[in-house]
Amino acid sequence: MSVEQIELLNKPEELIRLKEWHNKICDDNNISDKTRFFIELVLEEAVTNVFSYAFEKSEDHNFLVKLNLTETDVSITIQDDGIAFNPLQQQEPVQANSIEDAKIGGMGIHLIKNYTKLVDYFRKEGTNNLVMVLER
Amino acid sequence: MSVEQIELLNKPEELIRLKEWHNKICDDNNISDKTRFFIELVLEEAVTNVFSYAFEKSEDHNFLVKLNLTETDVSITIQDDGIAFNPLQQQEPVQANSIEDAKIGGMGIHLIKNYTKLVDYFRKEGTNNLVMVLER
Amino acid sequence: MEIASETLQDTITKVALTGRLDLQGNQDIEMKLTSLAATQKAGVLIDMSGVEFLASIGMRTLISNAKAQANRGGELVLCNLQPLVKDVLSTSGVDSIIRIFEDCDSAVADLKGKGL
Amino acid sequence: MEIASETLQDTITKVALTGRLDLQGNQDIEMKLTSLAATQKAGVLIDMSGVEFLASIGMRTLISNAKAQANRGGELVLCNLQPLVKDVLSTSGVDSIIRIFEDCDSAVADLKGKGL
Ligand SMILES: Nc1ncnc2c1ncn2[C@@H]1O[C@H](COP(=O)(O)OP(=O)(O)O)[C@@H](O)[C@H]1O
Ligand SMILES: Nc1ncnc2c1ncn2[C@@H]1O[C@H](COP(=O)(O)OP(=O)(O)O)[C@@H](O)[C@H]1O
Repeated sequence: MSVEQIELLNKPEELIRLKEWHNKICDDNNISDKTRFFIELVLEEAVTNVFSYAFEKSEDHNFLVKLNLTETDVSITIQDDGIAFNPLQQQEPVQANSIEDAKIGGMGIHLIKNYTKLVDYFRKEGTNNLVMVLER
Repeated sequence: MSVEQIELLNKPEELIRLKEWHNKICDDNNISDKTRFFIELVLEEAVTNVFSYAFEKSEDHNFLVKLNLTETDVSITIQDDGIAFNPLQQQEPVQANSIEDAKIGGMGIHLIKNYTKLVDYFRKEGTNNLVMVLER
Repeated sequence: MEIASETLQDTITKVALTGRLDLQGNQDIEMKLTSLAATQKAGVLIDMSGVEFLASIGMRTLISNAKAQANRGGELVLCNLQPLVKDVLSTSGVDSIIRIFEDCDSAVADLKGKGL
Repeated sequence: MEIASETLQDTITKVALTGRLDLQGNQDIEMKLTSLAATQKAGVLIDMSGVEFLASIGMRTLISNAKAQANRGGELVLCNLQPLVKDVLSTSGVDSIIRIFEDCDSAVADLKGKGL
């Protein structure tokens, strides 16, 4: 079992550092290409939401990403002190019938729910904690 | 008279350095807020086009921005070794009648033409040279 | 850039933008603005009083949100523009596809009058 | 990311994307893709064979260009998707609003058949 943690700043450039970090962990632990793809996907969706919605832009905030590997699972936790937001309470997007009706955006949380076997959210001591568990 | 020059890489992050550079020049030369606004506008439009269209993304390219202040004028030259492109030959955008018909984008060169008293373009030794002159 | 929102008279979404709407500023607010202004039918009022600079990338975002809102049967309008920002919008012809109000109160009244 | 374009059979714009269509990759190609794919009526074919990764930001760009092209009376379609990228698109329902072809030749034939 391996537990890793990285602290990021609420700036999109940090995604580069995040990517290097989880790529290295995946290398070290022989994670399959397919699992990597979905780790990167749910991480990018969740972290982009933290950048985009959680904070006032002029303020620097740190937030934490934890990655926990067991023999069967990959468990990711994102902890931020942004505004309280429970993605599990977000309505599912409505499927458009045509390109004219299609909405721009609104797919991130849907993707997270779809590519995880478990998503959990809790608020603790002024922080949002989003837990996403994927099949290893 | 003052002549300044900065070398940039074809990456959007470089706009931050560019901004610091021309702000300092404007400070040192008592440029009015209005002139600054339009210097920044035409620079951002032209340089964004270099990032977006001039190069293959995987290649690093340097390009030059020169700023030349006389008593009456601000003359800006952008020199890049990207694909040959003459903005003066670009068609003027068509005015849409409604938000439904409106096109996304296509305004940068129009703004450059509008807020300069002279725009010139020439190709020289494999480089694009865009000259934009504003009233000081 | 900063982006803040409030609901006026129960139905109008007012979004206040503050800062420089250049490439970087646009990246700061683009996702949140779309989320606030374009995901359901509404009268959307963008208070531009704090916007000191506007480049074409920012106009892209304003236009695409105004388009999305029009598609839903709502309307996105702007109010309270600084003079140079207003000049850039009219030079680009944006003022003939997105309505611009001098002050935000009259914009709210107008949107209300249209049943939004 | 890289973006390259060519004209097929005189009228179809084929755009090949290569790399990872994440936040950074999207920034690399967004403006150029819009310029190629959404500024005039056309059949637009996006060759996705080189796209190894796709996040929702990339879907935004594909959808907004497809929308803009549909508004002009043209159509934007995708071809040659890698399996996981295809999976993300169908999980998001994008495959029911943007047509996806197995191979690019049949996409060209189809667009031609529609008079594009
Ligand atoms: N961390 C967050 N804090 C506050 N609001 C959020 C957060 N994450 C998401 N949201 C809200 O949920 C909406 C849906 O998010 P998502 O499914 O990721 O799609 P998108 O970001 O493309 O809109 C967002 O538009 C935003 O309004
Ligand atoms: N440096 C360049 N190299 C190649 N093509 C360019 C360059 N600058 C602009 N273009 C082309 O000219 C078009 C119009 O540019 P512009 O008026 O700045 O609007 P936008 O970039 O929003 O499309 C672009 O869409 C692109 O096709």
